[in-house]
Amino acid sequence: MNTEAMSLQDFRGKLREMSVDIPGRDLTDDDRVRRAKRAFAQKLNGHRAVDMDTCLQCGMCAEACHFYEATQDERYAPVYKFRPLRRFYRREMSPMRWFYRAFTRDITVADLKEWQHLVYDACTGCGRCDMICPMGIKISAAIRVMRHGLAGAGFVPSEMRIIRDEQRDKNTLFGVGAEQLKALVQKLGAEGINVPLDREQADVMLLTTAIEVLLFPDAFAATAKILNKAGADWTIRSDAFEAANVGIITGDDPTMILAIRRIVEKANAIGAKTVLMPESGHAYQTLRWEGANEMGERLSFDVISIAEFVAAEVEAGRLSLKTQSNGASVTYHDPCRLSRKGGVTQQPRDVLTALGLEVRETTSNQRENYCCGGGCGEFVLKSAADLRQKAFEIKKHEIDETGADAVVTGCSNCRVNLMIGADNSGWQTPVTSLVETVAANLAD
Amino acid sequence: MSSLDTIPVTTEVATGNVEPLLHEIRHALKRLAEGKEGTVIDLKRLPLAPGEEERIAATLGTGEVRADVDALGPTLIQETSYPGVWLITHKNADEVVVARFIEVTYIPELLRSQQADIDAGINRLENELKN
Amino acid sequence: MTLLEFASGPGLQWALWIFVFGITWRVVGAVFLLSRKDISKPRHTNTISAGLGAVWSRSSPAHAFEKKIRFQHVTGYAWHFALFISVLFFAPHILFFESLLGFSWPHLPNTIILITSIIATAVLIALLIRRATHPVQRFISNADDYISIFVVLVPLLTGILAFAHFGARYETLLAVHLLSVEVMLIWFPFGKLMHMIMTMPARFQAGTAFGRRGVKA
Amino acid sequence: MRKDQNLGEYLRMQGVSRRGFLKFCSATASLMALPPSAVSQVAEALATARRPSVIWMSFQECTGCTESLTRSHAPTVESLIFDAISLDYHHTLQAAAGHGAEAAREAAMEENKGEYILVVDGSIPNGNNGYSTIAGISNHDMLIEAAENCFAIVAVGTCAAFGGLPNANPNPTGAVSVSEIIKDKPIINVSGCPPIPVVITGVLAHFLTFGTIPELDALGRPAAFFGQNIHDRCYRRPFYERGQFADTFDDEGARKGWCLYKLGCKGPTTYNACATLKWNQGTSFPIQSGHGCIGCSEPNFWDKGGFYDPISAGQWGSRDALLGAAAAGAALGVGSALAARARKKKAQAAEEI
Repeated sequence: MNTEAMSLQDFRGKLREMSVDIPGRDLTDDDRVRRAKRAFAQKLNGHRAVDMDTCLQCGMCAEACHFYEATQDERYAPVYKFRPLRRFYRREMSPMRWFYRAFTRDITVADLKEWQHLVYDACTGCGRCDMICPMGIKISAAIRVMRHGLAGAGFVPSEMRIIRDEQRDKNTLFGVGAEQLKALVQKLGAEGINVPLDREQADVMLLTTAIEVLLFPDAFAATAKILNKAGADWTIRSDAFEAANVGIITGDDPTMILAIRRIVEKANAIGAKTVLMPESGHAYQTLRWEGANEMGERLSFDVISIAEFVAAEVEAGRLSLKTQSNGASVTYHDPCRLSRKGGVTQQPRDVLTALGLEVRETTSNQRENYCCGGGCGEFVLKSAADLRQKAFEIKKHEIDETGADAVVTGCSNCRVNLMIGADNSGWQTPVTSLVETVAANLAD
Repeated sequence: MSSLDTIPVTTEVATGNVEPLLHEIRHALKRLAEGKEGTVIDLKRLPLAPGEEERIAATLGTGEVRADVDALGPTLIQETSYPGVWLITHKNADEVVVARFIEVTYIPELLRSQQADIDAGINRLENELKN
Repeated sequence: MTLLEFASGPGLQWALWIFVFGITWRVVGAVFLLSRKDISKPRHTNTISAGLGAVWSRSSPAHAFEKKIRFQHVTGYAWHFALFISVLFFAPHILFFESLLGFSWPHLPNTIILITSIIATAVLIALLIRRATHPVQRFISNADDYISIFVVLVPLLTGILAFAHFGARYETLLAVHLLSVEVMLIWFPFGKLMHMIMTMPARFQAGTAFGRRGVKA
Repeated sequence: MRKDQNLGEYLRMQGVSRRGFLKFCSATASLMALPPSAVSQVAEALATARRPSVIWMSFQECTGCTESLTRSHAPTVESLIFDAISLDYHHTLQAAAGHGAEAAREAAMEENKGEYILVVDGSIPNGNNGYSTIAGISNHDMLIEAAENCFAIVAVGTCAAFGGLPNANPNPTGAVSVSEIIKDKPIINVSGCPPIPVVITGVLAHFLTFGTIPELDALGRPAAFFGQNIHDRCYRRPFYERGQFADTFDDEGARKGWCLYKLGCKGPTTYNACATLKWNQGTSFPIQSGHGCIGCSEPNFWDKGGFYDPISAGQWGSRDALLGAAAAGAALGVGSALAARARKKKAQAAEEI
């Protein structure tokens, strides 16, 4: 395929352009602390309380964190990243708050400023620390509450604010809206790839992301080919195609709920039985696991990822693949929100095996997998560039150790991060996507 | 008293004090042989299990000298099978043991005739001769 | 009233009351905050067994992690085993528990208890040193971390001294040992010693949360 | 023995040879728990010792202490010690009675002003003086009068030393020990219920030999006899170390003579010389006979829980109190959680963005 894509360099230029310090909300220090606490209070529940009350401060989580491993900076110990939340919990929400209040200090606006770096720049929410914790504490969930608190206090980094505002106010991301999607669909139509756009009724509603439209139109085209090949009754809606959710990334609830609602309402309107998530980890996690909870009611459709879809279709015999026999090997990079947090771990491996590829596992794989280094919107932050690159080096090292010919991943966000990292370090191993690999090997 | 023996209480315990005591005796003998002072050990000061005192006596055995002293009740002075080690048992007039010592020496002090007794003896003998 | 009489009487009673009161206060207060029921469609529905699985599996970290935390892994096991053997299988301790619970269980020879208690003490001191020197642990530690180690270390030390009848009269050692245990009981609900109660529920809730997503916790 | 004679002269007059005297000194040194090397020192001191006057007073007591003493080793060594003191008043043992006896006491006190030793057995009723009187004089007043000019006081038995049984809860007579009434005289507590007889004579031998107060422990007891606890000197200690305990009085462990800790033996917290000096001419002591130590030489031994409760058993208080603590904790927990949830609801309802 030769669908015209934005070059990586152009995209990086676009990110650099975004990296301007736009003025945030004008809030007094007291206001910020008050709002942060209010946001914490909104999210604290029994689960978080048990977590906060169980932490032993053993520090093992640091050993799971790529940012700590890359820098040996003790501030990047995951346990430390939710310290203000724990402080707030202990002082104001915990059963023994009267006791703790006598011995601990209150959180301050200086804390919030400091933690902006720790929870936005130095955490991709990958949840690897959740897996090492001997107490089973969901550290990443606590850090997510931290982002929520900082968002409430107006401490979202400006790059993230720009894209959040864009999604909330214009329903576009990186300038990609209905027009851009329509243009792509048209172009694909000219290439003979039919994309049933804006159907009023369909069983399957496909979503995509701005990143795909901009950078990886081939992946979008591949998805369309697979759906067509499988004979699915599908559509993609130009008014609700964006799977990415900047609200959940920034910790901004209204934006998160707005973005979810746009999808859910449209899926309900067209009677979709399935909402098919593109290669985007956080998008899958958001709709699959948070959607119903944030909407307050069970979803009337199933949410499945394209990897699950392909695996199921192959198994059901509706999709047949050409099996390669050239001994090519790949390693699969697990997007944290798809595997560790989403449970989609085996399906992509089954698909790659079905393609006749040798799947070589990195030392840390599946639920213990290392993050690409730029998840959870981190890749837009200029201030995190160094950290991101260092974390990428760990991933790169593990991939190199496998000796695999290529890296396949199931998340366009991971993919762009790995490509930026490779670009920075002159790394040559090709990074590709699962759907593209599948689409290139569809049996006739 | 024989009925006490029918009570089925047995003790096969060792306090662990017997062996150190024997070592102490060995060291005392060496010191004595080097021309240093003798040693007296008070057996009542040691916590010993029932039967252990007898075990000590049996281990030491009996040697060549045995002396019965009749002074304020009977006292048995027995050289053990280890020359220089003496077992001294003081009893009162009712034959009850009032003290028991192990003395490491060439000759126990109590066996020597005492100066005061010799003086008293001279007096008595002189009185005898006068009459 | 002698020190020992206080320690084995009113001191013990008050410590136990505070212990029980504090634990129920903290556990009920945390759990009763409640969490909204997760209404997302579960991938696996048998979340109970996933929860129980996590209670078990979190005792042995995945291989990729174990290499990096071997010291804590090994010392963690050594510490807890040595401590529980020393606490639960020393004959006088069993008598102590029996006087509260009304039943008893077989004890282990004192030599084994002495060894385990020395191991426990040594490991705890090693953990204390690590906490004070390891960059991450030193950085994240607060008063609770040190107090909690201290209130457990002192009963161990006084226990060993009482066992050996060393340093003071036995009744004084025993009283100090009991008092140190009472201090520990009183501190227990307020600090992180609570993990003894909370670990299983925390692991269980992690197991169920991951389990319904089809992820092995 | 004449009062101006010293002990050496007296013994020679009795026909005791120097050899016999040395034997006496060895036995006395052993009795006082002095090392054998002290024998010559003892001999020297004893040869020139003056006989002290002893006044023995019995207050709220059972005469067990006196019985113990008089049943101590029959004649010779200890009797010599008794011969060597002038027991001027002991209302159980003396022949004199009534006013004559009281007159003898007063005469002895007057004659040996500042030098006599006052031995007391029994506690003193401090609640109502009328509970115990002798010749119309209350114990309290008699003690104060007798103590005024004494050299030192020996409180024989746990009653005199620490209040003992009369002092046990609820202590109807308000019984107290000697040391709670007399503050300005040296008091030697020879505790035990009864005390080991040779310990009583050992203390008297110390006075006789050295004319001084022996070294005392924190409870005023002679350190030579009360310096170590029963447990440390018990021949069954190795069983404790090995963790071999009798669980009942008739089980295999009991028959094998294992440690009695589980059966409530108070050996570890009791300081006395039973394990080495033993009783009945050195025949045995309670633990050797198969019964745990009841701690009779310690203050309040009667009120320290059951004799058969192990030392490590705690006094836990009532189960209801525990349930109450749990209920209070739960209530506080629910209350704090409800308040926190109310706060959460309010935060979630906030309109402000």
